[in-house]
Amino acid sequence: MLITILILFACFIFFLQRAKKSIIPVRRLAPIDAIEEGIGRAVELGRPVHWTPGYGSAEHAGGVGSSSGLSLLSGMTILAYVAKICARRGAELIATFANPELVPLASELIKDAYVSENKLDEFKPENIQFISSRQYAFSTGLLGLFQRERIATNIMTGSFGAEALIIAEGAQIAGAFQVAGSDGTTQLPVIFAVCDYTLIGEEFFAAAAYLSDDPTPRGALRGQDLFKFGLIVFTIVGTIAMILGFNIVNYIKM
Amino acid sequence: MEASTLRKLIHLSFIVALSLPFIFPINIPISVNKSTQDAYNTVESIPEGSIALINFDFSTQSAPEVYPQALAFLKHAIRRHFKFVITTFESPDAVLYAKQALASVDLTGYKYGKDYVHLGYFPGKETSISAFGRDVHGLVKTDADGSSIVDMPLMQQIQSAKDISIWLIGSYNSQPFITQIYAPYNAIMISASDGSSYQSLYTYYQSKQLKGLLNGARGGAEYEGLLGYAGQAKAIMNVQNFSHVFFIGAIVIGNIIYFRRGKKQ
Amino acid sequence: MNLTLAILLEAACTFAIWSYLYKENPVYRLFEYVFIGISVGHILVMSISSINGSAIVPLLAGNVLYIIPIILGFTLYFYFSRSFYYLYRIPMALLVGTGVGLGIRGAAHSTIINQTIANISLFKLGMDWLSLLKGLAIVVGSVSVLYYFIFTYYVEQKGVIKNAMRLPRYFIMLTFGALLANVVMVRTSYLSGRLIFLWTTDAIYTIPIAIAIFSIGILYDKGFLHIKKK
Amino acid sequence: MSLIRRDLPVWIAFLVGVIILADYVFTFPGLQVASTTLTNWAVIVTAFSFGIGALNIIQRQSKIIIRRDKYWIYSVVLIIILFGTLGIGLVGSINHPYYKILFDNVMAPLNVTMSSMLAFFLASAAFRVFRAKNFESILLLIAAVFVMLQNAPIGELIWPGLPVIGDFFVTGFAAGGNRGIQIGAAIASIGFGVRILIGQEKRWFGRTE
Repeated sequence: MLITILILFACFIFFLQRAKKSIIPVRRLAPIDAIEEGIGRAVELGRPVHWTPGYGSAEHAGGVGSSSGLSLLSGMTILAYVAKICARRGAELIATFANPELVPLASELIKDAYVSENKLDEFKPENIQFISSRQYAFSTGLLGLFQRERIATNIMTGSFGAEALIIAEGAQIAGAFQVAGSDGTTQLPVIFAVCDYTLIGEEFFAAAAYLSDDPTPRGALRGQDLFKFGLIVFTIVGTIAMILGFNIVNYIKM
Repeated sequence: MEASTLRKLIHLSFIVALSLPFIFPINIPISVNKSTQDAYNTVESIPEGSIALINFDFSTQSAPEVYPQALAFLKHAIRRHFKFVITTFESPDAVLYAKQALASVDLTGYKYGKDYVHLGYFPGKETSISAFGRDVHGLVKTDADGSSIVDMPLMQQIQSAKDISIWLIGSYNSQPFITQIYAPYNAIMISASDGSSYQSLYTYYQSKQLKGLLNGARGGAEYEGLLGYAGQAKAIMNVQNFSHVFFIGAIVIGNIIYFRRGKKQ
Repeated sequence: MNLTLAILLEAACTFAIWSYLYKENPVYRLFEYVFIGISVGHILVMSISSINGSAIVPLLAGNVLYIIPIILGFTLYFYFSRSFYYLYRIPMALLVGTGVGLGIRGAAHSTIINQTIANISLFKLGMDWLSLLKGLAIVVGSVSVLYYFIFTYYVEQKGVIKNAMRLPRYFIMLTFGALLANVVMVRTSYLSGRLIFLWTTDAIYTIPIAIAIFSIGILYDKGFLHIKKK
Repeated sequence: MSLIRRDLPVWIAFLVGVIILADYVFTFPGLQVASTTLTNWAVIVTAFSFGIGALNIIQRQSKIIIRRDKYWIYSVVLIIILFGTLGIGLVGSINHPYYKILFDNVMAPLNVTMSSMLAFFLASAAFRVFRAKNFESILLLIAAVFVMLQNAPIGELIWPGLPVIGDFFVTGFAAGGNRGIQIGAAIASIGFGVRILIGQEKRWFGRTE
C-alpha cells in the first residue's frame, strides 16, 4: 500500500525535475483541438458557448471538498482554456453550476481570461450561473436554458451523475456541437454516445497538463506513463504466475 | 424526414410502447435466480414468531425498483408470523413508503407495539447503524410518529442486534449493514439491490455474508413469484420487456434507415 | 393534503416536464422555475439547519474549535469584496485540500491496488476453460486500455504502433456498449415508476385531459388555431 | 501581501491534503482525529457556500426583473417561490404542512419525472448511436444488443444461451475495459492531485494575481 504510493510519488517528482530541462512530447488529444473548432462554430453562428462541470454530487455533501473534488478542479482547468479561446474569438460563454463554491472561482477565471485578452468590457458576470444543487432541478434548468439561449457549442468537463445524459441529449436537441470529458466510468458511455468528442478517463486529467503553457506538468505525465508500464508488466507477470500456480497474491496482501 | 421530427416520433412511440403492458397485461414467465431462491429459503428457515428487522431505504428515484422488494420482504415476514421492526437509516423519503407499505398489507393478528413497530428515520447513516447494533435504546427513543418506545413490549425484547433473528435489508445499498452488523454479530441477512448496486453486492453474497440477494426489479419480480402474487416488480419487468424490445427494434430500424440513405448517396 | 388534489398536482408536474419532448414551452418553463425555486429554497433551509446542527450547537455546548469552520464559512463571502476578495481563497484551500486528500485516497486504494490485485486473483491452477477465457478477456482488456492511455511515449503513431492502438479502442467500444445497455434497464425502471403512477392510480383520468391539452398545444404551435388579428 | 494572497492558500491546501492522506497510510489516533475534524469542517464550509449560490441566483434574476427582459415574469415566480420555501422552512419547520406540500407534491414528482426523461433521451440517443458505421461501432452495437437480451426476461425465452453470452460481455470484456479506464483515471487523478498539493497547479485560485 504505502510502497505503491511512494513509487508513484517518486515517479512524479523525478520526472517533474527532469521536465524542467527538456521538453517532453505529448500525444495530440483530438477533443482538445475540437474545443477551438466548436468555439469557432459558435462565433460563426453568433450563438453562445455553454460550459458546465456537472453536478458533482452537490446534494450529498459533495463538491470540491469531497472525493469528486479532483474531477471538478480538473474540469475547471479546461474552463480556463475555454474562457481564453472564447475571449480571443469573441464568443459568448455561459457557465452553469450545481456546486456554489465553484462560482467565485469560475468568475475569477473567466474574468482573468478576458483581462488577458484586453476585452474586459465583453465580460458578462450574469453568464456565470448557479442553477441549483438538486440534481434534476439542475438538469431541468439546463434543458430550458439550452433552448432559450440556442447554444451552439456545449462543453462539459467535470464530475457527472445521471444528469449527464439529460444535459448532453438536451444540447443535442438544441443542435449543439459537443465536447465532453469525465473520469467516472458510469457516465462515460453515455457521454461518449451522445457527444462529438470525449475525453475518456485519463485523457481528461492529462488535458490539464496538456493545456498548460508551462512544460513541467508534462513531467508528471511521463511519470504516470512509467508507472503504467510497471503496472502492465506486473499484471502480465502476475497472471502467468497465477495460471502456473504460484499464488503471489498472498505475498502482496501482507 | 427531419431529424427533430424523427426524434419526436421516437419519443411518442416509446411512451406508447411502454404503456401497452398496462392496457394489455402479458405475463412472461421469469426463471428464479439462485440468489433469490436462497433469500426465500433463508426466510423460510427462520422459526415462526422470531423477530425480524425490515429496513426501508431508498430515495423517490430508486423507489420503483427497490420499494417492491422491500414490500415483498414485509409480506413474507407477515406470512411467517415474524414480529418485526421497520427502520430507515439513509434516506428520509423512505419513511413515507414504509407507512404506505404498512397500510397496504393485511395486518390481522398484529398489534402495534406488541408485534410490530415502525421506528422511522435516524440520521447519521453508517454511524447510526453501528450504534443501533450496539444499543438500540441508546439510539432510538421514539417511533416514527414520535411516541415513546420504552413501554412497547416488542421494544423491550430488542436491546441490541443480537436480539434480531433476521435482517431484511430493503435498500439499494446494504454494504454498511454488512460492515457494521454482519461482521460483529454474524447476523443472518438478506438484501435487495438496484440495477447499479447488484454487481458490487454480489461479491458479499458469494462470500456468504449475505444469505440471499435480489437483483433489482427482476429479483423483486422473482420473489413476488415465489410468494405467489404479481405486484409492482412484476409490472416493472413487463415494462422492461417492452422497453428492451423497443430499444432493439429502434436499433434495427436506425440501421435500416442508415443503410438505405447510404445507398442513395 | 387532499388526495385528489395531490394526484392532480403530481400528474400536472409529470405532463409539464414531458411536454419538453415536443418543445420548450411556457408550461414547462413555469415548472422549471418553480422547481429551481423550491430546490434552492430547500437547499438553503437544509444547509442552515446543518450548519446549526453540526457547528453552532457544538459551539454553544462549549466546543470552541467549531468557531474556526464558522469563521471560514463567512470568509467565503469576501469574494464579493473588491479589495479583500483573495481572503476567500483560505476556506477554498481547506476544501481543495480535503478534496485532493480524499480523492487521492480513493484512487490509490479502491482503484489502483484493489483492481490490479483483483485482476491477477482471477486465475488459479487448473481452472475451467470458460473462466480462464473470461479472466483473459478481463486482463487483456485492462492492460491494453492502460496501454492506450500512454501519452508521452510513441507520440507519432505509425505502422505497428498505430495498429496496436486499435485493440484498446475495440475494448473501449465493447465496454461502452455493454454499459450503455445496462443503463437502459435502470432508466426504464425510473420511467416505469411514472407509468405505474399514471396507469394504476386515479391519475388515469388525467391521461385523456393531458392528451387533449397536448393536441391543442401542438395545433396552436403549428398555426392552426391562430385567430387573425386585423 | 502576496503571502496571504498566494502562499498561504497553497500551504493550507498542502497541509490539509497531507494530513488526510497520512491518516490513511499510518494508523495514529491523533491523525485520525485531525483528519475527521478537517473533513467535517469542509462539510460545514460547503454548507456556507450555498448562500453564494443563492445570492448568484437572486442577483441575476433581479437584474432580469428590473430590466424587464424576455421571460421576466418567470423570474418573479422563481424569486417568490424561493423566498416562500425559505420562509416557511425557517419560520415554521420542514414539517410545516405547506412545506410538505411543496416538497412532497411538487418537488418530488418533478424530480422523479425528470429522471424518467432519461429513458426518453436514451431511446433517441440509441437510435442515432447504434449504427454500424465501421468496425468499432459494430462492436458497440453487438455488445449492447447481447447485454439487452440478457437483461430482459424475453431474451431467456428466445434462447437460454443468450444470457450466458450477455454475461460474458458484461463480466468479461466490459469488466476489463472498465478496469483499464478506472486504473488509468486513478493514476492520472493522483498525478493531478499531487500537482495541486505541491502548488504547481494553481488554476483553482481563479485570478492570477
